[in-house]
Amino acid sequence: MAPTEVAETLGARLGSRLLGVEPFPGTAGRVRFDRSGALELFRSMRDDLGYLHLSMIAGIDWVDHREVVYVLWSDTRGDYALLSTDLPANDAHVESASGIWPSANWHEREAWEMVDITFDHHPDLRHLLMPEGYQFHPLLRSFKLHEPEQLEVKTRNV
Amino acid sequence: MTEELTATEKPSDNPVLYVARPMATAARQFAKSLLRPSTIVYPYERLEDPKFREQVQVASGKPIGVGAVWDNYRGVHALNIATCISCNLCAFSCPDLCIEMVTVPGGDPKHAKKCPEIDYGKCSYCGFCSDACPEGCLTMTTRYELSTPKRSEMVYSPQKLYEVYRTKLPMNPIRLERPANEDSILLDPPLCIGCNACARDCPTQCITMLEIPKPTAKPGEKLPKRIWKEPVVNDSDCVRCGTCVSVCPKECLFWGSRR
Amino acid sequence: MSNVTLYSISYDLSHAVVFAVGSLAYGSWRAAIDSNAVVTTIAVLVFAVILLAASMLNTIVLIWYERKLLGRFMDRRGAMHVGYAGLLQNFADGLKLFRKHTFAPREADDLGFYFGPTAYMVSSMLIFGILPISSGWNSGALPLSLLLALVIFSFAPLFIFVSAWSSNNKYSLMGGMRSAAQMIAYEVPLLLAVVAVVLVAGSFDLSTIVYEQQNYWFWGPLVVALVVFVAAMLAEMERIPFDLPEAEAELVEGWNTEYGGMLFAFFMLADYLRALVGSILVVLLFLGGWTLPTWVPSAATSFPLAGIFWFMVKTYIVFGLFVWVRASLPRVRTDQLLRVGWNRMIPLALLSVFLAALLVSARCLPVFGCVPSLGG
Amino acid sequence: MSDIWINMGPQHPMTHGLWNLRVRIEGELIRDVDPEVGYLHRGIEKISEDRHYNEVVTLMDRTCYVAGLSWEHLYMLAAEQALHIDPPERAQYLRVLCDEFQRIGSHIMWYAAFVQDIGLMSPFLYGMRDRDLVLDLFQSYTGARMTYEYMRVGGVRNDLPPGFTHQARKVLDWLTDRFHEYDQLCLGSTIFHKRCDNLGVLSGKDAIAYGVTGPMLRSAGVKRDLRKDRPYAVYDRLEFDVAVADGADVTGRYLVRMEELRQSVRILRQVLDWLDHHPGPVLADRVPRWLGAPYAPVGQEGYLLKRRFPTGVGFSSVEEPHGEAQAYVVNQGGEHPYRVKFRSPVYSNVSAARQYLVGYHVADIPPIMGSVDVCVGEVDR
Repeated sequence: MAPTEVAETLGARLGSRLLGVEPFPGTAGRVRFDRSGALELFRSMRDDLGYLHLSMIAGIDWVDHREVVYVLWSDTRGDYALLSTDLPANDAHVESASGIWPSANWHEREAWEMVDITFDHHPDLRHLLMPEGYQFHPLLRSFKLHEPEQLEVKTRNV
Repeated sequence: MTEELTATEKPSDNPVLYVARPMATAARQFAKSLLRPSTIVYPYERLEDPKFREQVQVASGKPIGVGAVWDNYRGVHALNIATCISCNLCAFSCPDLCIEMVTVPGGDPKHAKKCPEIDYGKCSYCGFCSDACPEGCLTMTTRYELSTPKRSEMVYSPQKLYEVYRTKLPMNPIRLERPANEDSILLDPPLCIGCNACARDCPTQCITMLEIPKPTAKPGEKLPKRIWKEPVVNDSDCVRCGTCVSVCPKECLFWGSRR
Repeated sequence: MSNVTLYSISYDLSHAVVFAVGSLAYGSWRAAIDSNAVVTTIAVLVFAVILLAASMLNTIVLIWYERKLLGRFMDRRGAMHVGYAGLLQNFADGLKLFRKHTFAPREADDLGFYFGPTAYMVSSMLIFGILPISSGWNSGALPLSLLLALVIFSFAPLFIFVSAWSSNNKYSLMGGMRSAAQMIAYEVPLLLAVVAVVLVAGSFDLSTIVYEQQNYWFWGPLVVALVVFVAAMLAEMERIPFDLPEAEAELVEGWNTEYGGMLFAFFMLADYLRALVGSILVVLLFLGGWTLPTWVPSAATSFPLAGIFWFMVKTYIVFGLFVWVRASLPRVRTDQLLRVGWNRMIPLALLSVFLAALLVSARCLPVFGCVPSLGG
Repeated sequence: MSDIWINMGPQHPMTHGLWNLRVRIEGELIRDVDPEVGYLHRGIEKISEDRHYNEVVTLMDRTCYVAGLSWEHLYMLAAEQALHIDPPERAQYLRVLCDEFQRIGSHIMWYAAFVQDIGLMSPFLYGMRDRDLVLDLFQSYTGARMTYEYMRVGGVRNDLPPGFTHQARKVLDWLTDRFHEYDQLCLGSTIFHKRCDNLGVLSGKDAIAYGVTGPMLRSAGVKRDLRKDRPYAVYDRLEFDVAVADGADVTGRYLVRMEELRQSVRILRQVLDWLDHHPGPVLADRVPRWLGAPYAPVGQEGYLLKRRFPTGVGFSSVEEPHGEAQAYVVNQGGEHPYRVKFRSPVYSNVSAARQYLVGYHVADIPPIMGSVDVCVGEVDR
């Protein structure tokens, strides 16, 4: 499916909140959207375009802003689609996709703890790979390797 | 479902046969291994020993890997100190930063001879260093036994690596070819001050300082204070270690393509 | 040699010692030392020590035997480094465990924690006092020795459960519960299978049961009972495929998760003691004990201690079968195990009792004496 | 009886690695589960940002210790896309060779661990024995048994040693016989079917919703294999079938993996034939100097500023033995990747644990989790 077709289908639903569809080699395109239209876009991707499979959510820290990249797969179309949205660094939050694709749950937890992106209405936003009470976000560019970190780990009795 | 999958044996409904099949398989294996089990009695038998490999193959009638299985093995390094040119490339290419260049006796008085010292506590045996070595003096051998009671003994000094070299263990024969379009060291002439640092530190002595004509100062213009020499790099001798680039005080040497 | 018993040997031994000691003493001391009561007491002690040493030695050799066999089943060698072919490996392991510090978890109940393994070990060893090894080689003719052996054998779930509960660990507790449920479920078919043997042999005395097999071994007429007995015995011994109480995949090590050092060694040894007892019982009840078929040349049975030799050979072969099963079958699940126990094993065991009763009342047992492979 | 939470892990025989499965049980029944991961988190994505493009290879082998070459391939595809480099054809065939041998190694390793989970003892050793032959092959051309460091941006490090293809065919013949033995020990046993049939059922719809991929998804009848659906390297030139089963249970996953082993053998025979007759270069010659390999000096970012390098974003996905792995590499023109993100298939498969564990017995946890083929290095990265 060409990026233009995706753009037409999504544009009808999202209007100006769709910022554009760029071609991306090996996929159906890279959909750039405004975070206010996130839920609607997700629903449209799943229901209208048949992207039932959310493979990955990657958070990227661009220092001045942050980016979330969603990778979707559609069995019926047999190709990938990338969604990406830019978030301001001081107010990085976006609607959670875990209501649409349950697989988003862990990916969003990881993006939250690694790149400090908050996912609104996430059912269970807590640490996944890092210990509980960890106060840093390791995949931010400001987190330098080779620096001693202060780490306080809470223990839990079960 | 693919055809092969449907053809997979469906177990029959006879419950006695059910337990009998795996037990028969185990018994067959038992009979086979009565003579010679497949295990290798490690401290006494060694995989890298070609004599032993033939023995196993004959005894159990099964392939034990390819013939040249140990030739490419990446184990402990061997260093030929005599041919080392102190180019630092091994230390540069080490992803784990486990190589440190230490001074060894035998250099000329002007610049000390430095050879790699490898900390096997950190080494990941990736082989980038031996791939990088332009002279082939740092290679990897088939030696893999490193255990020692002291952590400090995991650090192999150049002399110790030379001892490994002298044992004449089989060495990794693979030598990478240089990329065809390798970059060269280029000079940004206006920045150079002719300080000779690059030529002094070049491990292959491929940089020569050539005199350049001193320009005549125009009136009102002040000539830069410098030595009127410029480095010229002999590309065929250069090993592309980048020492000159890193010692250049004015950052006037850089990587680039001559084309 | 046939009228020499283990007890008579130890009695003679202690009598000689007491006589030698007594001859050095004077007067009333001499009479006190030389009395029958003292000799009997010492004889019992000597007997116990011999039994202890023999059974422990056998157990350790059994562990070695299993390791070697399993090794070959798995295409490897098993223990091979300490001693010839690794024979001393288990002694080395035992020494290591013996030297280890024994400790209990802080929250554990100390009394139960230490009592459990000890009692388990002791109860398993007790059985050896009852089992006849060769004609006359037992503690003496007990008319109900089979029953007594099985009673002692079935103490185990209690001790396992005590040690599991008192170690205050969730895995241990689950293992203990499974163990109790499993052993109780399989106790019933085990006993019913034994009833079939008793019906045919007409006695509860193990020696008599073996004598009854002079003409034909019981596995022929009682093949159903044999199957039930072996399956139930596997469950009682907690070996794969019925090793759920210590299923290491999900319960770490089951009821002995919290044990280390010598207490763990107790469990380990007692497990193999019970495995030895199980194999011995199979040999005694179904495979003719120390007797050999009549078509075997007499040279094979005429050398000294031939009875014990052939008895041990049979026992080790039976245990080898258990090892074979262990090497080739996966573990079953608790509910499946119990369902098989109550729904399949007990009807089968009842069937075997019925068949045995039929054979006895129809007087067709001597037929089996004509089949040479049965040992007639 | 009241419920209790038990921690299965981080040190537990079931886990095959370092992770913790918290299970709420009522008697022997599972009421709820909560997987906890992160015990093996090494920050591979972060470390990659401080390394040259080629040096990331050393991390890829350690991402998944049973499928190192598949992960190297995954990273290389993404990095090459980001850096605009095309590997030569022979290198692509060699990569497929690595991938498929790695799949065989990984699946045999899975078989060995899985049978151990259901209490079968000897096949564990058989599996390890047979996998060793594959490792021998790897060693003969990569130089290591587990941490291969074989692929480079723009190709692979070296070509095959002489006599390799002959020996590889011998190994494949030997393995094909062994696969039959494996089936005899598992499928031929009643107890195996009692343990594994209708166990850990995860329907295709749920599997897709939870992002489950690989043999777990194919066992639910969903015919999805990236090698067919979105061929990378040279998979579009090779003939093979996608293995699917219809049980969506543990037995189904067993069948799928066993069939994949046979299909891998089929692919490998084609690849070996091709490699015999098509010699050629294995490393692209137009690789930029600064990543062209092992030469680049660390810590001299200065010289890069003087030149303009193309920037780019690479996205790749590979059908790894465990499922579908993805990589996202951002190249900002520096000598290190700006951001590297990996998607591990096991990560998603484990995150759906509640869907396929609740309602079964405690004793079912090892076979079910075993059939998932958890590789913790991959989950935590």
